[in-house]
Amino acid sequence: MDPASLLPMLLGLAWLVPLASFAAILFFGPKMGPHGRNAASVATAAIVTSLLLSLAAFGVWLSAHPVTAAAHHGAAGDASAAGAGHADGGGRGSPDGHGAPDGHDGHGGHDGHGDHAAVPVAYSGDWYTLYQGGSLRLSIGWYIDSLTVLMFVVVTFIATCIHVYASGYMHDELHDVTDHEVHVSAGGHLHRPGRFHRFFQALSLFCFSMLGIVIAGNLAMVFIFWELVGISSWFLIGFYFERRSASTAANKAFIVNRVGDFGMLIGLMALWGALGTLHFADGTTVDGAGHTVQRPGLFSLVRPAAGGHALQVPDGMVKFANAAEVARIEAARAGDPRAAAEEIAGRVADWRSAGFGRWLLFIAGVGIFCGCVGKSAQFPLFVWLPDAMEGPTPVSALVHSATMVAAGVYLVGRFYPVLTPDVLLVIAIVGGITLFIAATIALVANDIKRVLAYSTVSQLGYMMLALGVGGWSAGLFHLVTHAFFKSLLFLCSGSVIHACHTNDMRKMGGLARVMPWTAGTMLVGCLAIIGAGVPFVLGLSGYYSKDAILAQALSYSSANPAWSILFYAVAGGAFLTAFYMFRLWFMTFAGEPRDHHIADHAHESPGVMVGPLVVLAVLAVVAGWTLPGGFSLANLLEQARPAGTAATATGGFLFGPLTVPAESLSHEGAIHVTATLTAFATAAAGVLLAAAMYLWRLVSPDMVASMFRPLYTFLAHRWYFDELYDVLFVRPAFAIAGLASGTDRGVIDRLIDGIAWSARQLAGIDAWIDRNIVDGLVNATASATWTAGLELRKLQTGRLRQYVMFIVVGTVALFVLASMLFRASFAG
Amino acid sequence: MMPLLAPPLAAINWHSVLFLLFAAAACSCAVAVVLADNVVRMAFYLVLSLAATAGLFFLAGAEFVGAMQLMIYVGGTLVLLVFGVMLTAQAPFVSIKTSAGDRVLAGMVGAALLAVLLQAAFRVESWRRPALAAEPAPTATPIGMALLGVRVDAPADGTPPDAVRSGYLLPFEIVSVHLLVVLVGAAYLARAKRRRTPRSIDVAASTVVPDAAAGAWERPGAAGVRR
Amino acid sequence: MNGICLAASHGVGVPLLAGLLSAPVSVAHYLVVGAVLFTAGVVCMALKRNALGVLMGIELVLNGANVNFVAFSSPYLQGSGAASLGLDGQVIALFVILLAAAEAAVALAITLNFYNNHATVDIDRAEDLKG
Amino acid sequence: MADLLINKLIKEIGLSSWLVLPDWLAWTITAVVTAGLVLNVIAGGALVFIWAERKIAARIQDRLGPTRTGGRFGWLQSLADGIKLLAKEDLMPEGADGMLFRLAPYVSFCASFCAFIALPFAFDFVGQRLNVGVFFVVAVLGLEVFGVILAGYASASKWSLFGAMREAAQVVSYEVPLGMCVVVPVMLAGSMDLVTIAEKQAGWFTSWYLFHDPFTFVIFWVYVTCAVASVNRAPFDLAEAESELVAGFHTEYSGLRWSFFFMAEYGSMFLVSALAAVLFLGGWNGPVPLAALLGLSEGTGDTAHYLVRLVGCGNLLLKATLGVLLMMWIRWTLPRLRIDQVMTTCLKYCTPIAAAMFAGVMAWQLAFPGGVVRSFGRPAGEIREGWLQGPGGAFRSEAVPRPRPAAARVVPLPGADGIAAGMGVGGTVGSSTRPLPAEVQARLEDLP
Repeated sequence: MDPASLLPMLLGLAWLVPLASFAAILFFGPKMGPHGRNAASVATAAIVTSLLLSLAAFGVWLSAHPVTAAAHHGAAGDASAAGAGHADGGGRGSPDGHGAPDGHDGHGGHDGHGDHAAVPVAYSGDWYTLYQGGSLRLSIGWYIDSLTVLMFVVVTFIATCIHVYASGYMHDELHDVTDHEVHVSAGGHLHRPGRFHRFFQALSLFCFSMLGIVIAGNLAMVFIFWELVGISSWFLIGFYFERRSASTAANKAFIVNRVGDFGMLIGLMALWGALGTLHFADGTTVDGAGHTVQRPGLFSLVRPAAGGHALQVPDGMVKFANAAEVARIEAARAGDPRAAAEEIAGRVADWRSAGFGRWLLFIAGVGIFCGCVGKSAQFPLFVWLPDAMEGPTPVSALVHSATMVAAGVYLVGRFYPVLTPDVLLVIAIVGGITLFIAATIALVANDIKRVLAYSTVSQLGYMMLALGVGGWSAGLFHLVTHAFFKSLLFLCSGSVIHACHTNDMRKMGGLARVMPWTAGTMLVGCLAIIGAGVPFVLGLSGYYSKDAILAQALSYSSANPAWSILFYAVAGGAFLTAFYMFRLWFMTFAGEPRDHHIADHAHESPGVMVGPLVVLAVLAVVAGWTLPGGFSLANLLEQARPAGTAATATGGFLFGPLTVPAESLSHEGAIHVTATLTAFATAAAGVLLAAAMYLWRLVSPDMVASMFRPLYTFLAHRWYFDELYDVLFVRPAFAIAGLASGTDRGVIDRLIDGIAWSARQLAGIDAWIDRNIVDGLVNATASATWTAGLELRKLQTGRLRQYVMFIVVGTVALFVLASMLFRASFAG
Repeated sequence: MMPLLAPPLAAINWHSVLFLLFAAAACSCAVAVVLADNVVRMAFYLVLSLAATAGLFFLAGAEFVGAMQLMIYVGGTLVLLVFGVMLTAQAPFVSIKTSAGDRVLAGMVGAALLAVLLQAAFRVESWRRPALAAEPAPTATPIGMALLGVRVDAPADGTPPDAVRSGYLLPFEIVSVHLLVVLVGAAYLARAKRRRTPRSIDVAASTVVPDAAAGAWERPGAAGVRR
Repeated sequence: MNGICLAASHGVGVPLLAGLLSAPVSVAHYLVVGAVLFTAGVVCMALKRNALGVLMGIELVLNGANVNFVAFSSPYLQGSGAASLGLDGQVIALFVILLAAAEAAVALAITLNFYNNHATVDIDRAEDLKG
Repeated sequence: MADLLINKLIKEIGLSSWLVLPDWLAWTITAVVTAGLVLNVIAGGALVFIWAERKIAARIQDRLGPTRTGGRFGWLQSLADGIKLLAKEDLMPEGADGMLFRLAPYVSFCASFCAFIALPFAFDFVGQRLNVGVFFVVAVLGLEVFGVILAGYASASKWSLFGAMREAAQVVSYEVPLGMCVVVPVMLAGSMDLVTIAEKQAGWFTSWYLFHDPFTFVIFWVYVTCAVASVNRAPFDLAEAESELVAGFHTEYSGLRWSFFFMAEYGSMFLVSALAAVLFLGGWNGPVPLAALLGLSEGTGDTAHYLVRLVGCGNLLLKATLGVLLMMWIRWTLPRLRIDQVMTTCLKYCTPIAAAMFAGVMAWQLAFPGGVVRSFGRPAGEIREGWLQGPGGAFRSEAVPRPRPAAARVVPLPGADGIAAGMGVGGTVGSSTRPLPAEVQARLEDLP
C-alpha cells in the first residue's frame, strides 16, 4: 500500500465525484424523478462516496504515518537540529507524486518522529498541466499532508450531514412554490416551479470547489477553485433570487469577495513575477532539452533546507527588488552570462541582509491574506457574511462552518511558511479586530441566524489571530472543532426556524420542552463554542482549541509586550462569546414562551433533520479529545506543521523587532495554567451574566439598553459598517455611475441620435434622387430600348429575300468603304 | 507551198476556246436560272451551269474536283429537281411570280455586287498574267493522300522547304460524320407526320399579329414609373 | 504576233474575239466567271419566292466560290506561284461541295416540312416569326 | 486513240509533209474522228442490240422473232425500224413544256455519249484518258436520268411523270451501291484511271479482279445487279412499265426523239457492261496473255502492236456484248419488281452486301498483299507499293517493268502545249496520261 500513489488517487476521486454529480444533475436534473426528487439522492450519494474515500485516505495516512503524542515535544526539543540534520530530508520530505521513490514514505514513517516536525511528510504532484510557458506552469495538482486529509474528512463529513439535512429541509422545492416574500407587480405573491435539483446541483459544485481548494497543489489552482467557491456561493446565497434581499446578498458576497481576491491576485503576481513558480512543493519538470529539472517550490524557496528551514527572503525576490543592480552587472558581464550569474549569486546574500526584497515578500503575504480576509469574512470585509443568511439555512451552515469561511483560514495555514512575522502581526491584528467587532454586534442581534453569523465571524477572528500569533496548529485545530459545533448550531437554528417559521428570538422562548432534541444538541453546541470544560481534566472540543489559542496569544504578548492587547482581545472575546451564545439559548429555549401562537404550533423536527444534529453534537463533544494511544486531531495536525515553524522565529522590519514564539512554548506550565484559568473565568462570567439577564431576569435587558442607548444603537447598527461602506463606496459608485449614464444619455446618445437623424435626412434625399433621377434614367433607357426595339421589329419582316438584300447591300457597302479607306491610306 | 489556212486562225488557242465555251454555258445558264420562272426549268438550267462549271474545273486541271462536282452537285441537284417536280407538278406553284419592283431592285443590287466583284477580280495585275508554263500534275492521288493526312503534292513557292503542311484527315472525318448526321436529320425532318397537317387557313389564323401583341405587352418604363 | 496582224487586217469586233480566242486563260477569267455565278446566285436568292429557287441560288453562290478556289489553286493559271493555293484550294472546294450537298438535303427536308405545314413553298408566307 | 490517229496521219502517212495543217486543226480533226468512232460504236451497237434483243426475246418466248427483213434472221430489222422512226411525225402533246420536251432526249443521249469519252477500248484506244476515269464515267452515267425526268415532267402526262419519278428514285438510290462496287477495283488497282485498272489485270485470266478474291467475286454480281437497275432494265424497268404506265417516261414520244432515248438506253447498257469488263474482267486482256507470250506488247512502236491493240479492243467488245446479252437474258427471264421491292433490294441487300464486301476486300489486301494468285513469284512489298501508289507508280509495280509510253520517238508538234492543255492532254504527243511530277513521285516512294 503506497500512500504516494494511493492518496492522490483516493482524494482525487473524492474530489471529483461531486463534480460528476454536479454534471449529472446539471444535464439530467429535471428528469430525475418527479420534480427532480432524485437529485438529492444523487448528490448525497456522491458526497457520501467522497466521504468514504476520504475516510479511506485517512486510514491510509494513519497506517503510513501513525500519530503519537510524542511528536509535539520531540519537535520542540531539537527543532533547529532536526532542521539542520534533515536538510536533505527536506527535498525528500515533499516527494513528487510522479517520481516519488517508494522508499521515501518508509523513510518518513520509520526514522524518528523528529523528521515529522522538521520536515512535514507531504505528497505533491500534477495530474494535468493546463499551460506551461516560460517559467509559468499552471497545472492541476495535489499537495497532500495530514492537514489535507483531515480537511477532506471534515468537509465531506459536514457536507454529508448537510446534504441529508437539506434533502428534508428543501422539500418545499419539490412542487410549485409560492414565495410569500416576493410581491409581483400584478399583485399577489410570486408563484414559481420548484428548484429542488438546482439546489443540490449548486451544492455539489460547492463541495467540488471546496475540495479543490483543499487538495490544490499550487496557488494558481487554489485561485481557480477560490473563484469557483465564490460563484457557487453566489448560486446558493441567491437561491431565492426572486427576493431582492437574496439577490443583493449574493451580489454583495461575491463583490466583497472580489475585493479580497484582487489583493490575492496582487500576491500571486508578486510571487510569480519574483519566484516564477506558484507550486507549494518542489517538483520536477521536463524542459525542452528533454531532461528533468528540479524545480524548487515556494516553501523550499522561502525556507531553504540549507538554512535549516529558517525564513529568508528568496533570492528571486532579492534580485527582483534590486533589478537595477542585476541589470548593471549583467550589462557589465555581457560577454559570458555564467560569470554574471555567479557574481550575482555571490552578492545576493549582501543584498538580502541589506533588506532588498523583504517588502516584496511582505506584499505577497499580505496579498494572499487579503484573499483570505474576503473569503473568511475578516475585518473590514466581513459585512457579506450576515447577509449571506438570505440563503437557505443548510447553505448558511455549509458556508459558515466548513467550507467557504474555512477556506480562508485553511489557505493561511497552508501558506504559513511564507508569511513573515510582520505579515503574521497584520493577520493577528485583523483577526483581533474582527473577533471583537463581531462579538459586540452579536450581543444585540435578535435574529437567531445573525447571532450565529456574527459568532462565526468572531470565531474566524479567533483563528486568524491564533495563526497570526504563531499558533499554527491552534488556529487550524480551532477551525476543525469550530466546523463541528458551528454547523451543529446552524442546523439547530434551522430546525428552530423550521418549527417557528421566524428568525426573531424575541418571539421565541420556552421551546425546550417542545423540541427537546434540538434544545439539547444546541446546548451542547453552545457549551462547545464557549470552550466549556473542567480545567485540566476534560472538556468539549472548544475547550482544547480555545485554550490553545489563549495560551499562544499569552505567550506572544509576553514575548512582545507591545502587542499584549491581542491577549486581552482574545480574553474579552471569550467572555462576549459566552454571553451572547447563552443569551441566544436562554431567549430561545428557556423561560416562558413569549408568543404562544408560535410555541403551540412549534414541533420537533423530523428525524432526517435531528439525526445529523445528534451526530454533530457527539462530534462537537469528542473532537478535541486525545485517545490513550496519543492520537488526537491536534497531534495529527502537528504532522503537517510546516518545516521551520516549530522553532521560535524572530524578525520584522515594519513594526519593529517581533518574536513569534514557538507553539510548543505555549504548553509550558505557567502560560498554560494562566490561559486555562483565564478562559474558564471569562466563559463562566459570560454565562452567568447571560443567565442573570435572560434567565433569572435580575437585570432587565431593556434597562441596560436604555442605559447605554448610544452604544446599543451603535452596536445594533453593526457599527454602521454597512452605512459607512454605503457612504464610502456604494454612493460614490452610484454617483459616478449616474454621472456616466447621464453623460451617456445626455451627450453621447444625443450626439448619436443627431447623427442618425441627419443620416436619415441625407438618406431621404438620396432616396428621392434614386427614385426620381436614377430610376427615371434607368426607366427612360429601358423604355427607349423598348420603343426602339418595337420600331426595329418592323425591320424584321420575316422575308428571306429582303434579308438577302440587306446582306448584299451591306457587303457592297463594306467593299466600297474599304476600298475608299484603302485609297486614303495610299494617299496618306 | 501556200498554207491552207489564213494566219489569223492559226493563232486559235483551244484552251481559251473551250474555256470560253464552258464559261459562256455556265454564266448564261446561271442567268437563265435567275430569269426562269418555272422551277423545273430553273433546275435544268442549274444542272447545265453546274456541268459547265465542272468542265471549267477540268480545264483548270482539277479533274477530281470536276468529277466530284458532276457526281455530288449534279446528284444533289437531281434530288432538287425531283422535289421541284413533285411539289410543283400540280398546278399552282409551277411559277410563283415576283413583283417587277423586286426584280428591278434585285437587278440593281446584283449589278452593284457584280461591279464590286469584277473590279476586285481585275485589280490584281498578277491575276491577269497567265502562267501556262507549269506542267499540270494529276491531282487525284495527292488529294487522296491529303485526305489520308499525308501531303505529297509540291509545296507552293515561297513556303519554307521544312514547313509542316497539315493533311485533311480530321476535316475528312468531320465531314463524314456531318454527312451522316445530315442524313439522319433530313430523314427525321421529312418523315411523314402522323397528325393531320394543318391547312394554310389554320396557319393564317394562328399567326400572331405582332402589333396587337405589342399592345398586350407591358412597357417596363411604365412599370418603373408606377413603382 | 498573230493577234497584232489580226488587229491590222480586220475590224474592231474581230480582234476582241480573236484576242479572247488566242489569249491564254488567266485567273482573272475564272474570277469573272465566279463573280457572275455568285451574283446570279445572290440575285436568285433575292428574287425567287419559291423555296427551291432560293436553294438553287445558294447552290450557285457556292459554286461561284468554288470556281474561285479552283482557279487560285490551279497550277495552270498561275504557275505554282506564291499566290497559288496549291492543293488546298481543291480540297477546300471538295469540302464545299460536300457540305453543299448536306445543306441541300437538310434544306429540302425543311422545305418539305414547310410544304406540309403551309401547303405552299412560297417563302414569303414563311413569316410566322417576324418581329 | 486521238494521238494514235495523229501519229498515223502525221508521221507515218506523212500527212504533214505535203499538207501544212495548223496544229489546232489537226487536233480538231482527230477529235472529230474520235467522236465519230465513239458515236458509231453507240449507234451501230444500238442497231445490233435491238435486233439481238428481239431475237433473244423471241427465242426465250419460243417465237421466231424477225425473220424476213434483210434476208435471213431479219438482221436488217433494226435499220428498217430506224428509217421508220426517222420518217415518223414528231408529235408534242398540248400543254407540254416545249423546250424541255425537246431537250430531254438529247440530254439522255449526251449523258451516255459523254461517258464513252473516258472509256478505254484498248491500251491507247481511249477518247480522253482521265486519271479519274471511273469516277467520270459513273458520274456522267448518272446524268442520263435528267433526260428521263425532264421528259416525264415536260410531257404533261401523269404516266410519264410517274415513270420519271420512279426512275429518279431508283437511279438516285442505286448510285450508292454502284459506287461502292466501283470503288473496290479502284482500291485494288490504286488508281481511278480505267486504263491503269485494266493494265493491272494483265496476264492470265486469274489476275482478273473477278478472281482476285472471294469478295470481289461476290461484289461483281452486286455490281451487275446495280448496273441493271441503274440503266433501268428489267426487272428494274419501272420507269417504262408497259403493263402499268403505258410506256413510262417516253409515253408521249415518237420518232427520232424516241429513238434517241433508245440509243441512250442501249448505249448505257453497253457502257456499264464495258465498265464491268474493265473493272472486273481484265478489260482488253484476254484470258490468255497471247501478246506477252508472242513477245508483243503495247508500247512497242512497230505495227504489230496495233494488231495487239485491235485484238484487245475485240476482247473488250466481246466482253461488253456478253454483258449486254446477259442483261437481255435477265430481262426476259425475271418478272418485274414492285417499286418497294426495288428499293428493298437496293437499300436492304445491295448496299449492305457491297459495304461488307468492300471491308472484306480491304482485309484481304492486308492479309495477302497483291492477292493470292497474282502474287506468285514477286515480293509482296512491291505489290503493296503499287497498290498504294498513284497511276504513275502503278507501272513500276508490274511484274514486267514496262517502259513509260512516253513516245520519245514521237516528234513533239510545235505549239502543242496549248492544244494539249486545251484537250486536257499531256504536253507530249503519244503519252495519253500525265505523269506525276518527280518530287511527288519521290515523296510517294518515301511513304512507309
